[in-house]
Amino acid sequence: MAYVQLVVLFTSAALIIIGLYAAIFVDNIIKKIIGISFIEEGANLFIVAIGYRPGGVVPILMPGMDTSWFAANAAYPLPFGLVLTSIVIGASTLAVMLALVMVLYRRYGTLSTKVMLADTSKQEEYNE
Amino acid sequence: MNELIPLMVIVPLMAALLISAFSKFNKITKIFAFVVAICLPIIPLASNYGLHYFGGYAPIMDNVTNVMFHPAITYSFTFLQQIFIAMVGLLTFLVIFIYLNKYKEVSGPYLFLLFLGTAAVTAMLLTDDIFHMFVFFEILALAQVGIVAASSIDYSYEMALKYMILGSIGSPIMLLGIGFLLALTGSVNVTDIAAAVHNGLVNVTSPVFLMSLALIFFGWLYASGLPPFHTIKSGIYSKAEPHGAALLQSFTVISMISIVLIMFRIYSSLPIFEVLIVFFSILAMVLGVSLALTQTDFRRMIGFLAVGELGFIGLGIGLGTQFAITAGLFQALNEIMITALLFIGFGAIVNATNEVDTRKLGGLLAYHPKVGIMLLIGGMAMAGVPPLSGFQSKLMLVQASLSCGFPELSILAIMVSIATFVVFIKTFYAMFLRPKPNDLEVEGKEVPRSMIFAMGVLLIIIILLGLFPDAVTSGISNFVGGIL
Amino acid sequence: MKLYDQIFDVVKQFKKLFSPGPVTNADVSGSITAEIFLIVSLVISTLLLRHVNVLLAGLVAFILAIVLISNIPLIPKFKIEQEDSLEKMLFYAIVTLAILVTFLYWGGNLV
Amino acid sequence: MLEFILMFIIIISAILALIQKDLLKAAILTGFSGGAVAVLFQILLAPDVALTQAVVSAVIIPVFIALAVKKTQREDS
Repeated sequence: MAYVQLVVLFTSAALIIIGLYAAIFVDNIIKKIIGISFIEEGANLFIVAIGYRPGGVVPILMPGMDTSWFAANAAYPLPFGLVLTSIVIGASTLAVMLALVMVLYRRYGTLSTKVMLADTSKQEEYNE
Repeated sequence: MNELIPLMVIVPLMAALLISAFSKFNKITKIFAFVVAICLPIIPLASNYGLHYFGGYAPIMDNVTNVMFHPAITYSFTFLQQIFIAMVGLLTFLVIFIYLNKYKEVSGPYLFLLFLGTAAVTAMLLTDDIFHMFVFFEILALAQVGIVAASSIDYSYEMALKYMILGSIGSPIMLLGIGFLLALTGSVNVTDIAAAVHNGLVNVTSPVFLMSLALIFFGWLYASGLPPFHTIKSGIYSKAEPHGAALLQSFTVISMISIVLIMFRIYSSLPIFEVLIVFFSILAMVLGVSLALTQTDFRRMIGFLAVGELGFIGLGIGLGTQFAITAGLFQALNEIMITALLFIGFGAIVNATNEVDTRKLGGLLAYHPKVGIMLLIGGMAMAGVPPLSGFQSKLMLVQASLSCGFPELSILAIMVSIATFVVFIKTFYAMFLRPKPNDLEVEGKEVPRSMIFAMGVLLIIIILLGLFPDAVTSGISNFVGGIL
Repeated sequence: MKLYDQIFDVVKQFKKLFSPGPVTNADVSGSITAEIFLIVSLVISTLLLRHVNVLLAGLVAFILAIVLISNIPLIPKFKIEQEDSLEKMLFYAIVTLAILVTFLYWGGNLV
Repeated sequence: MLEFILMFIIIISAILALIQKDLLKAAILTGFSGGAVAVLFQILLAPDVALTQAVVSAVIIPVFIALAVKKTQREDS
């Protein structure tokens, strides 16, 4: 395993752990959502690192390239294709979450999770 | 005709897009949605069994190792897929029928979400590609959030946001697990991965393989609402509109079985896999039913009951024999219908009384006798009273666990059934039989005809399946024999 | 007499569980059913440990039964832990994830 | 060498985004982290993914968060 891959794997692990930490311990809902987007980013980074080939080339077949040389040296493109989908899904999920937060802020007047997303039976007392 | 296989996903998907684009033409949208909804259960019944390769890339045989590779996204359509897709199609039809009858002005986005969810679960059932399944799993989560947020019940936005935040932890974790599998095998096709595992190309005792099991398993827990996600699942059921909740629980059941079948094909050689499934199923049954006993909001109560019933499906699959898996899948089929019946029926009561607290209800049998009788039969089917369909599947499960040498599980399953019965009878008494409280107004409010029609259709299927279970179980048993 | 008093206290505590609002006898009896169901089913499911070791199963079942019965009422405590506030749900979800990963990574081959 | 620098940028900006009192700064720091991930994708021989990530994660997501902050409140109380 190349050391580039090791560095990337360490980064992705750190991002996932930061995200999980934010999910439990951060109270502000927008920061919580930012933290959760780091989990998604870490997972993407991990999957891209799978396809990497040390000393390889970009998996795009240019005119004039020898096909067998290309097959032996190109990186593995399947994970890249998967990550493309996953990035877009992550962005759309984040947008929907932020939209819901904006609606709920109008009702509660605060961004604290303890107030905004408390138990359903306790929500009546917080509601303005 | 094998060309119909991709149409099962394409038709609801295209219908969803067209309806949301042209939703200002109210009349045309209504007719179009109705026609598409009728087509949904018919397409799988008219289609032949077989495989469909997208793009026409047929499998390649590697001459050196004699292993097949699947370069295309593959849809496989067998009896199991047929029966479940037809059932979801029927349920979607009934839900859309209720919706179209209830509102004069239809909302395009809501119909869009309903069709999108149906397309997503259909694709999850059909697909043989683990990443394709993940993509539709995410789309399904978005559709579920939309259905919850679109309801007019108090605090539905809060519940939708909670579900979404939990989901955006659950699904990247599952993606990570898929990444581990991809790193080990270099493929996302389930058949290829299973072949690599069974041919010994992958070391099944390596920590990476076990890690991928842990991560995908966590994603499965989120998808199916087993503990620790039972509270949020019951919450979203109680905050959606009743017909929406009926569809949501079918989405949950189907995503649960489609993911667990894929996991079973890959990880069945690991003994810990079955231990984990049985452990979480027991937890779901115990927590779900004991929390349902203490609820006073009856929608929340059915939500917890639905989660408790999911434990039976997991139990059947966790036992791992052919008979047990057949019983679990049959239980899944029954649960889709029975829980949908209960959600629609209790939703009719909410419609007629605007009250969800069982303590403030009573004496409704005199006003809504049809709904009451149908709900009673549905609840009995859920608790496993003969000769209804719930009884057949639960009997099979009890027999299966006895023949596997786990009599404790049989006792537990019977106890959970009895507790379900207690929950149901308690609620039925409080709502229908006890004298009517003075401040409850029920005069002059009718239950919509479409709801009674939908309940009738579901009830007929429940009774027929209870009388002739072999019509379904023999086909499911063949399918299970194929994947074992 | 001590156990009887304890059970009597349980019924009183269930009243608080349903506040605000009236408490009907059906609700309280449902909660007592849930209480008994919870204890019995947890004890029965620990018997599954006999496939690992018979002595262990007996010991765990015995200890669990004593702990659960001496701690009644369990249902109010259970309900507080199972409420649907985001913090509690996230906490349990991530704890489950941590336990799953740890258990499978180091102990997945022991079963 | 570049990947080490990028690793530090990603991790430190992620941590800084979470301890920031001003939510607008947190949004910008998220963009920093996303942009650095995009460069890392380029190093990992995935230029198409890097392009998408640069657009989505370094521009769109910070803008979304900034919009949400503008509609709600700026301080993390």
